[in-house]
Amino acid sequence: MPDTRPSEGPVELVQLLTPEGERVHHPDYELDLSDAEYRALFRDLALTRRVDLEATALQRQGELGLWAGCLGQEAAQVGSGRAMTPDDFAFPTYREHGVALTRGVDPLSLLGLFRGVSNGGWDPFERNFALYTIVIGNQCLHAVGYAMGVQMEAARAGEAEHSSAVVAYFGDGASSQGDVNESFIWASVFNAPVVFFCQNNQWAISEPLEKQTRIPLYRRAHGFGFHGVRVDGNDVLAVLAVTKRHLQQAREGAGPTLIEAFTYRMGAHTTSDDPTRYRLAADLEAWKLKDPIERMRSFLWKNQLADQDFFDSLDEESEALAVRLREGCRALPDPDPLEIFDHVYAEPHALVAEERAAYASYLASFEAEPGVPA
Amino acid sequence: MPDTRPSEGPVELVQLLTPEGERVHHPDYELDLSDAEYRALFRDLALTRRVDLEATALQRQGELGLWAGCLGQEAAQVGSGRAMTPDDFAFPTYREHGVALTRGVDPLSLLGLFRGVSNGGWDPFERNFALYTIVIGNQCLHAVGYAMGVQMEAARAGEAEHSSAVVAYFGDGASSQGDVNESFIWASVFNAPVVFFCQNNQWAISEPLEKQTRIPLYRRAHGFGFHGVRVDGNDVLAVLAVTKRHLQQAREGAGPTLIEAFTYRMGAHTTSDDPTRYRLAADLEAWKLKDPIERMRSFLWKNQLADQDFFDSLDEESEALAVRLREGCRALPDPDPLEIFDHVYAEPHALVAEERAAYASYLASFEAEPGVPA
Amino acid sequence: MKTAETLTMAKALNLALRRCLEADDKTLIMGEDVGKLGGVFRVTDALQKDFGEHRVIDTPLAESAILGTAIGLAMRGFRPIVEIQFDGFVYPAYDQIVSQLAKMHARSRGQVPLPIVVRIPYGGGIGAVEHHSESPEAYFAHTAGLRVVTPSHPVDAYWMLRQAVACNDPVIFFEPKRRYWDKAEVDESLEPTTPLFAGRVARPGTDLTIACYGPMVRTCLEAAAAAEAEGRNLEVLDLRSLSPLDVDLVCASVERTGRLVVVHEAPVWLGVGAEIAARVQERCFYSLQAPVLRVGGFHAPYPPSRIEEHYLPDLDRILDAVDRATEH
Amino acid sequence: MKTAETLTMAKALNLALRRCLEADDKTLIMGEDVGKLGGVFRVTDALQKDFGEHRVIDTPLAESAILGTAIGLAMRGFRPIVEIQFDGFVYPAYDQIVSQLAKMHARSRGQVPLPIVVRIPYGGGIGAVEHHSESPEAYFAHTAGLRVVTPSHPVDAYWMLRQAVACNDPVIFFEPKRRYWDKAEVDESLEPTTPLFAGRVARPGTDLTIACYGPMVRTCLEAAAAAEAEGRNLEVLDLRSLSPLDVDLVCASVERTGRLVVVHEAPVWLGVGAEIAARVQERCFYSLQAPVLRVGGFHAPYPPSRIEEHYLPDLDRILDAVDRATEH
Ligand SMILES: Cc1ncc(C[n+]2csc(CCOP(=O)(O)OP(=O)(O)O)c2C)c(N)n1
Ligand SMILES: Cc1ncc(C[n+]2csc(CCOP(=O)(O)OP(=O)(O)O)c2C)c(N)n1
Ligand SMILES: [Mg+2]
Ligand SMILES: [Mg+2]
Repeated sequence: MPDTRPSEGPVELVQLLTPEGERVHHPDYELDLSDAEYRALFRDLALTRRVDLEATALQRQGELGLWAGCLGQEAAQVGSGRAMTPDDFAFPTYREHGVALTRGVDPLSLLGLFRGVSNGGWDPFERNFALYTIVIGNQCLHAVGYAMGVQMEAARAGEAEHSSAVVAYFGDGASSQGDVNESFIWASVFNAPVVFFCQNNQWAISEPLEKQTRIPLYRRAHGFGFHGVRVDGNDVLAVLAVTKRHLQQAREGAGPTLIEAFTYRMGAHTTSDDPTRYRLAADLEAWKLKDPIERMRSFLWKNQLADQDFFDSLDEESEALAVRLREGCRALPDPDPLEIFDHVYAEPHALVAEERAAYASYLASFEAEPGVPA
Repeated sequence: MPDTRPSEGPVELVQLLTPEGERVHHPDYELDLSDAEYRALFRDLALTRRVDLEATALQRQGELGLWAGCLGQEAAQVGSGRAMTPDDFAFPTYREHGVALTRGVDPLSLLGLFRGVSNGGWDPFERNFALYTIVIGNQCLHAVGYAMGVQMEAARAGEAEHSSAVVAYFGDGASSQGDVNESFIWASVFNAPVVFFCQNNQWAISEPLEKQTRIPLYRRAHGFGFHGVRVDGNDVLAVLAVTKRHLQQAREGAGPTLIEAFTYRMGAHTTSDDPTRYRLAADLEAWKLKDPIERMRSFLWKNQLADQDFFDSLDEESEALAVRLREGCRALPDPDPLEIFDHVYAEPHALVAEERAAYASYLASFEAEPGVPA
Repeated sequence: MKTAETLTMAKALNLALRRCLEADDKTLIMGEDVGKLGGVFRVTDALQKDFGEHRVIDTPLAESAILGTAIGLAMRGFRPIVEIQFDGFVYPAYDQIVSQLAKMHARSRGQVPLPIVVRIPYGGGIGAVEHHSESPEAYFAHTAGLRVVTPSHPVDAYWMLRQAVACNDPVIFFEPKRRYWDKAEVDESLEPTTPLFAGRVARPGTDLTIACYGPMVRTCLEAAAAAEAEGRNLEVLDLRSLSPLDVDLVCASVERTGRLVVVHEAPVWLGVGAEIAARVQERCFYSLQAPVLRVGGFHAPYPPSRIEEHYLPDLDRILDAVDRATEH
Repeated sequence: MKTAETLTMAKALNLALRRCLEADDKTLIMGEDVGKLGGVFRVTDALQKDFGEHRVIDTPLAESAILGTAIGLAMRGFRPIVEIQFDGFVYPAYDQIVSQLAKMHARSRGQVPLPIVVRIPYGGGIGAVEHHSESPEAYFAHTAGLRVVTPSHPVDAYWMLRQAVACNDPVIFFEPKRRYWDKAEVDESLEPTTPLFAGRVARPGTDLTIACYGPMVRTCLEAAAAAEAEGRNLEVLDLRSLSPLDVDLVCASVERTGRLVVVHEAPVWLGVGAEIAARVQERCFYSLQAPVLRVGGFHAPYPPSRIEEHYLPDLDRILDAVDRATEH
């Protein structure tokens, strides 16, 4: 049987840290960090994992309705998140808890939507971190539009460089959506300052990668006329270096890049999911050996970049964060029912006003009659 | 300014006939036709052009509401159409009049939708030629689904080869639609026996190619893991050879190919359009030198594959076809108004039945009162 | 052979799908996670294992393509049953649904039937996150060329799905997800008594008619039971089909009771209840003793789940409307 | 400075866009063929020439992306005015419209307003091919978070578009394409007397109320003139806004006339008229002397243009309904 697949040579994977924690080098992606910076990255990874574990526990305890965990994807998230400047803007899916953390979004505010007290939870403009997007792929177009705006401002000001760039997060499954592919086209045609960051965790709920593509995903970009690169998504250093470089290029006016962070979803899709129905335990075991946090821990240890005190105090900090999350989560108030009506529109709308008034007086009628619950 | 564009070497264009009518050869695409076959291709081209001219005239005369011409694209259409076997299935846009002709669809039946007496006009299963699709890109997914069906039948029958393959037609503008890109993904993942045939006529109404892509369109396929090739769309021999080969590969189980037929829309987008608002007359003049029909005519002449008799009798045949179209078009009856209700559903539907009955009696009320028109 | 079994609605649907796959090898199941996982609600559980990957197809993550390829497959003679994972994820496919699925039969003057069933779990009440609790049925019922049905209990779920698969028109099959775990005895040996596109009297009554469908049928029956305790005898109609809608059934009931309340989870504004009210006021102008009232969702996005019970019609809101209609 | 000019609706819209671009450099125009060509109806004529390619943007051919990037641009502080080329081509963008454009403000509790205007030429009557004559307004009016308006004549077209661009909510702006060539004097110096989301009495009358909007206003006014010749004095309401809809205006009129006919091109079934009928029968139960009647499109895909006049409400069909409502 002939095959129409184009041959493009071997798949390259950018790595700066081996699974064993050895620092290696790559001709295109250099990274020169101070000891403190290495430790800071580890701290981000550890805190992200702690947030994720705590939220998972809170779901089990019934405090959250659902949780979409990021276990195993911490390096992809922290590396890309830390590559951004405060002026850059991130458009996440629903799983970018590590990115949120690096942006300075309070992890507690991430819980609101999973608890069911909010459909958002934070001000996107405070930390340049958009709200979580649940409809697969939608946010990639928002990211490109935002980047076009950045670009227009520069063009109007007569500046060749952009003040900032944008990161569009999406998953391997999302790569099949029309919106995501349209976002590639627009970014390419307008040469928009955006980095497409695909966390290829190899699963879209129960569907393995091969249901979405038959070639490595980073190569998708080549068909749209821009560069794609695959990075070891469990290597925080490589992710940081690669994302930094391509964000910088975007700011310089070189247009979009697709980064495929090759990683693995070590947990269930969400707390509602049961991965034993569709994947082998052995796969998970193999990936545990590539754990992004253990790798960085080895690196710090081997190179004496951190001592026991550092790890101990980080454990304490993590624990304190977990306690704050636990308590904060339980204390998150249910919204006032009348909030249903409050932000449907920015300006008054007769129908909403009418329905609000009617429901308010309906609710009030129960208060008048004590003992009859709403 | 750095540039993130991947370099992929020079753009290749498959050509078997130069604009001057010289027969040239290509290592991957051979074509060996008899004199009669060469003449038959010329006949298809000439008849297609005649149909197109006649329809354009009919629109000017008020017999058609609109016409979307294919002037300049005859070779792309005839070459790809003649590459198909009767069992293959074509999914056209709204402009594939030349393909229709090669499939054996009566050109008269193409006029119905442009006259406004039908939204379709022929039985898609009679000649394996789907109805024209106006919503840009929709048909590419239908084509892939149909191809998946062909493939499933083979798989169930335990056959490695498919009984047929499918051609999905679309334009350069359409390449930006989510549906078209999703169709690439599905064809690739399922390895469906489909040839994507893009007539890059360099315009989407008033928008030039660079509004849709910054690299040649045939390369789009590489990002999805299958082969793309650019063919001279004004060279009927090259189009025939290239399409034939990739259809055959598809039938053999090698999956999809993207063929970009590089051509030029020599006329307006439709009879409603005014291209002088957005493009230079000089461009058109340049493309006239590459006219697909003149090129084939020179080839036939130079190589004495056809004589004056052939051309004369073809002129007569064309003229007769034009007369038939003209007369047939004028005779196309308006549908019965009650047909509005007749095929909304395949099975009875109470609401439609009720509305039909009410409207029928409303209409009848005018008949009862002569002189009062509906 | 055992023909009667107590099944949840999810299992009844699963059994119906199994029977369809057995009965006609042109039927296919397509969707996200419908294969090994058996769907996020397990409605397609074990079907891929038993019928193979060529009959039960895990698709790439693209709803427009799911519908678009299903249309192509139908043109090749297959009968696809596609699953949209949740109500809020049908919109990427809306173009294919409205412009192709709904119109192809008319466009081709009957030459291209598209016997495709689009299963959509819909509605709220399960404490889910955004986009997982919507009731978009009006968008489809307004669209000529589509049929829209929704069962309210396991027996109907079983039969209506089988009937929908047998239908030669596209059918949007809305499954009330919060009733997936409701149980009933399903007897496959009994032929269904109601045609797919007819409604039924779920509870006969004399004082007032409640028209409802899908997830709200159980709620309305509970409301009727509560009203009975107060001496009110309510008739509850389970509409079952929204396109076509059994207007005759509703009008016949209203002519007896003189009063009508329509209940659905979807927003009241331009919801199915609007059409029912408009038809009934026209056809039963002199029988109506009170205006038709409607109880449903608000003109607001579905709220966070902790307050969803305020958005969803419940016994109190239904009975409040019943009171208002009665006292008018 | 000359402030009054006789303009077609298309030119009035063009002038409004020009004023918006002049007034606020955050406004942008985006769409297919809106640049050099000036749009297939020339509504954006000469704007790219005068304001540049950074203000008037020819986009790739992808409606979902037009909406999706407009949302991103709005998040960066721009105010995009997007054009969808024809009614039937809005559906690829439906997901972005329903799930993002409509919901972002509520999701973010007001932190992310999306001041985006989506211009859509709609309706039939111009002899066009399939997908070019649809009236999909109910799909949008049913959706909370969107505002939906439609002018009926050049003066409203001018002012309503300017008001829509000033609004901080997403506005779906339906332009009655067959009225693009209607002319009227537009005086820019006169402030608009009607707020964007209010209806207006297009013709006062006493015997029966006709509620209509967009392309049907002219038709209904003609019907009213014809009825006058027969001694009937009809009131015609131009609703102008469909979300919110000026129900008070309709009810006040019905309370005076006792009779209501709603007219739109869109299918009657679950069309905007259904909601109006439902509201009016509820609020004016005792004032109505006849059922609310509706005249509109059928439950069928828009037919081939040679028979479109059968699908579209015309004087005869409107007057037939007026007769039926009057004689009831
Ligand atoms: C349009 C749409 N369709 C379906 C879903 C249901 N869904 C939620 S997550 C998911 C899989 C996403 O996979 P991927 O993009 O790889 O991201 P991951 O969850 O692995 O991070 C699906 C199908 C959805 N949210 N949106
Ligand atoms: C979804 C959709 N959007 C917009 C249009 C309006 N429209 C009709 S043809 C066309 C341009 C198509 O360009 P291309 O794909 O290059 O095909 P060509 O007309 O050049 O053959 C546009 C925008 C449409 N038909 N469908
Ligand atoms: Mg994934
Ligand atoms: Mg083109």
